[in-house]
Amino acid sequence: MEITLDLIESHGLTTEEYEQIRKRLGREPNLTELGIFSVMWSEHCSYKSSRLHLKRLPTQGPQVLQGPGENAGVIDIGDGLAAVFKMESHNHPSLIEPFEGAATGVGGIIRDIFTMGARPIALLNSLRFGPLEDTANQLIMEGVVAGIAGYGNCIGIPTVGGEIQFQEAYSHNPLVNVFCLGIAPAHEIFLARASGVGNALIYVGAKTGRDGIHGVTMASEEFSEDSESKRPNVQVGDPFLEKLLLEACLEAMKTGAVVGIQDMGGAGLTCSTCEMGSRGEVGVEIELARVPQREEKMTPYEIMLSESQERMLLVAEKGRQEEVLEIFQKWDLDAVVIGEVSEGHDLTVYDQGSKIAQMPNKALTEEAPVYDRPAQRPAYLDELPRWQDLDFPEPSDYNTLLQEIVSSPHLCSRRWVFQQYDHMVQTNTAILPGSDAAVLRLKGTSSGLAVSLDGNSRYTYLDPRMGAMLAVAESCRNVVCCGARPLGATNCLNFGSPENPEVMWQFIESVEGISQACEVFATPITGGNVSFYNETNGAAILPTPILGIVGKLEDLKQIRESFFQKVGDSVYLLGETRAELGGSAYLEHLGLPLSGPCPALDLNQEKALQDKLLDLIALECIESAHDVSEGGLLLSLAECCFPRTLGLTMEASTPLRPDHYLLSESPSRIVVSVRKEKEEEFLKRVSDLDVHKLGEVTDEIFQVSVNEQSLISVPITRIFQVWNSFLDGVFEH
Amino acid sequence: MKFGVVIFPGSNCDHDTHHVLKSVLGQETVFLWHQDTDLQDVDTVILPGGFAYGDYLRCGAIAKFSPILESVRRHAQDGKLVVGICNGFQILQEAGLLPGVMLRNAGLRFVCRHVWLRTENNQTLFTNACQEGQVLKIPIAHNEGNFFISKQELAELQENQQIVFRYSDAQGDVIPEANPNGSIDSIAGVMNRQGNVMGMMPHPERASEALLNSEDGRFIFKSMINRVH
Amino acid sequence: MKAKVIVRLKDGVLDPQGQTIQRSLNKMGHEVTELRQGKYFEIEFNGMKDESAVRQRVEEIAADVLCNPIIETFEIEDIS
Amino acid sequence: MKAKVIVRLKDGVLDPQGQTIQRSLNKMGHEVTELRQGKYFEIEFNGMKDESAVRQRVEEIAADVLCNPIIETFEIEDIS
Ligand SMILES: Nc1ncnc2c1ncn2[C@@H]1O[C@H](COP(=O)(O)OP(=O)(O)O)[C@@H](O)[C@H]1O
Ligand SMILES: [Mg+2]
Repeated sequence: MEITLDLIESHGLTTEEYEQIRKRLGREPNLTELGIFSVMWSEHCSYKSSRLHLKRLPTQGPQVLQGPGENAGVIDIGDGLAAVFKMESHNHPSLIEPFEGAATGVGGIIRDIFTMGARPIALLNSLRFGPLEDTANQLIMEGVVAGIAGYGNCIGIPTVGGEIQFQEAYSHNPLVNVFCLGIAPAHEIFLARASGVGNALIYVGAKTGRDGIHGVTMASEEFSEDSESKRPNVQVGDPFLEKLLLEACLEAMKTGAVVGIQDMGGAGLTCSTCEMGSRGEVGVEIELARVPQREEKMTPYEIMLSESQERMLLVAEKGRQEEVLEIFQKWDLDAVVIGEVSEGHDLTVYDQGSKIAQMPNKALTEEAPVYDRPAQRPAYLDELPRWQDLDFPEPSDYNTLLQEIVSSPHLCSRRWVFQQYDHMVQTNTAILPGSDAAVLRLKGTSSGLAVSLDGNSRYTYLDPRMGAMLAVAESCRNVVCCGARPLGATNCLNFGSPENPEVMWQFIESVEGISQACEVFATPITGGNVSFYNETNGAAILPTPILGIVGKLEDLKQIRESFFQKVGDSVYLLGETRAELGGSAYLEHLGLPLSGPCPALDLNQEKALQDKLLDLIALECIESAHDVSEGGLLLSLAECCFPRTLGLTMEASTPLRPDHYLLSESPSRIVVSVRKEKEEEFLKRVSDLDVHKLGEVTDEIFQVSVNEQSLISVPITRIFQVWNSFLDGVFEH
Repeated sequence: MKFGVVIFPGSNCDHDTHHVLKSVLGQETVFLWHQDTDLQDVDTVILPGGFAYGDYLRCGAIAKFSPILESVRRHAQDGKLVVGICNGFQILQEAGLLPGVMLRNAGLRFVCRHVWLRTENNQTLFTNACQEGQVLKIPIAHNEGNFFISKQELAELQENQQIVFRYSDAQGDVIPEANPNGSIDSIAGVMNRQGNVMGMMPHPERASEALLNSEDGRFIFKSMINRVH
Repeated sequence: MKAKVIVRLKDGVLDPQGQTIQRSLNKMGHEVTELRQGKYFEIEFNGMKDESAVRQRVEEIAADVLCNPIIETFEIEDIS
Repeated sequence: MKAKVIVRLKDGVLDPQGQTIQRSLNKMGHEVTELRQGKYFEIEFNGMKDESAVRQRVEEIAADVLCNPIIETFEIEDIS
């Protein structure tokens, strides 16, 4: 088949890129080779627009066992154990088919974790949808949540946390970012590299179908014999099969016969073969006729590009493949030797014995194009309204205000969501969803891990660099509030088109913000994912970098819940409240335009606060700690009261207008509760901080006075009720 | 007492259950593989939660054909203890060892949360460590836990005191609002006529350590351990 | 040969799924008086050529596996 | 009047449900070469008497509500 300009374009390659391919091969590629190059050189696989900038991220640290470049990052957590984690996006598939898109996203990130030899112990997710007033957005959210639940619940990995925001910009482009954490013996990490000429390449798991051969379907149509007019390219997940795959792979790894292993995710067989070859500096040969196929008459092109889920590729030691195959048999899985590690550095593909493609692994991977795309500060930033210029009156009734903000989609309880997730399976979830971070105990030790995902798209829109720093800070703060010390980070960067210089600027700024913050918090980035082209009809999403922080809780006895524990405890606020309402949930709630500036963060001050909090927890000076973020001090205090339906009597004084004070989103603030007996010691220890006594935990009334004026007095159960059931009202009518 | 925890390929509470029995309660505990028929001389067989065979058709529909189930049936016929938790309960129903079937939850969604259970019968091999009417805090996590049975069979269950647990509020009142899945008569756990096979939808293994918010599940395991020998 | 099997809930067994769909249809203005949801299976037997043998086999499969006789009944729609 | 509708996955769309059931049947010794699972609906309209009106209505309901057009197709089996 002749390679025409049309064909090149329909593969998403530029003519310059095609020239490079030709030069690299020293000849014209054939169609299968073109297809292989096109997926490997796609933004998704090659990171061609982001690679240059991702280098800026700090990735080093004594705790880092594996940084970016493998399927997941690995950090040392002591006790001979390693934490293996990563975050990934599945945005586009979730728009096309919310349930299956989200489900297969979960399936993919789980494979990235157990590929490394780790047993997955927790899932989290970060979601963005359009406003819930629109039924179309409700349906997307319903489908996404059910899809995440359907997969995680079945496979038996608890979904323990996450975060959700609603914004018009996501109406036609929801975001589904999924995170998985696993545990492995620190010295038994498996890597995705092939080695040892003659070693067997084993294909395991689901049969290959024509799933997800997208973008290129059109081209493939032209030559497939009985081309169906509209072939669905939606991938459907099979969590049961993945459960078998998970157990079988972990068992196979114990034999010692597995040399390398890689999941087949995006770009399936293509990606797993050439990447393993490239990392291992060896050649790889495969015979497509041996690949288990679900559909008839699949062409080599289709087999190489299929994105069928629940498949893995293993390299097994020569002569020991039987041991490995037996284990897969025990778990009722298709496992076939489809090729071997070879001399040289090429990926060579045979079909029925005849060679149909041969390309250097490196040309497909490391030597893929890298672009330094033009970047330009977006014009909108100069036209942003300032919140100070907005004319919104002080509310006349704060009781009503409180009722309203706790029952807004932005600030209401996420119970409706997390109750659909099995968040307790594996019996490690020591802090359940709804707190600051999730805490998982590590069986067999006295320690645990805390995890939090954070990102505030409104802030990153207003100021991508500051917004990204705030995301890191908040994520670390959440982890610290549970009593854990942040150890490592992962990230998922969701943006519009990198070919738009303004989007590129947002991206570069965000990376800079993450880098600066991660350096200060000593949380190296161990991996992540970039999702570009999140736009529909030319309208991009808000720049959305999401941070995931993993921290270690040395002693589970020191675990801290975010909410008040006991009547009579004193309540303090650590940190300063400034009039910072730019990008706040309060303005959003009032229906005002997104206005700047976003809250300002002093990284060193934040770090000092977090370190201090950990000291206070270690000294058992505080009973609970909850960070102040979206919804400000008011929401934070209400959330402290909810779980045990305790009340609060608060008296504060401030030069700010009371609603500004209560709903400001100044960072670096934490609400703590302190037992009376510990109060003196507590005060001594925090003398170098900005500390404000707010009041006392009471029985049932939530009472707030500011500057000696009583603003709120309402039974906590009433507020709790509206906060707790808002999403039920949206979805269960 | 020696416990055996069955592993089906899609079981996912097998290790949780094993952990509680062995590491928390110090009981001799072994795993039993679904393809095997040897029960390794265990006193009590536990069918744990999960999705035995993916359960895409009906929960437990395929599991009832696995080789181990024949041995479990004999074990039950010999009067020895068999307990099904969540998916295990569904399997025992499909296998005809326990009455009723599970329909989709009335709310049509998976529900994971702590619920309250009132002990309806504390004179059983599974509840003798509980007080009469004791209210236990134990989590559920299921999509199909809506217990259904014909009126006549329900009357028999009631008459024979086969209903072991009902969903209640924290005070022990069995009210509709406390029923998380629409189960008929708020049934959360039942046993067979002979009283040696019990199934419950809530997960006692998830409520057996202080760190995990409740230790009430221990009453159930302790009851079984109590009667041994 | 290929068999088509329908599994439906027995009368009197609550069908929360069907009810929910019905309610939302009613809300959308469709005057549906009842809606019940069941399952549908297509089963292929390459080796078998005899209709009555296939029917017997399908009955066995449906009764043992596809349907739970306590709440469901099945019907073989078609064998061809 | 009563309509019967079958919703099935499009060809080429993975049917993990069907495959898993098929694998188990194979293990039990049934030589099933393919099994695909779909949904079945019975919809009753008390008020309507005209077949073609019902058909039109059912098509609308099936396309909008019962079936996910991205991965499924539907078929009206019978109206009576
Ligand atoms: N934003 C990012 N920050 C750090 N590392 C990243 C980021 N995006 C991608 N990476 C790293 O690049 C590598 C390739 O990512 P990806 O193609 O998503 O992996 P996979 O195919 O396993 O899902 C991974 O090691 C990943 O961790
Ligand atoms: Mg991977």
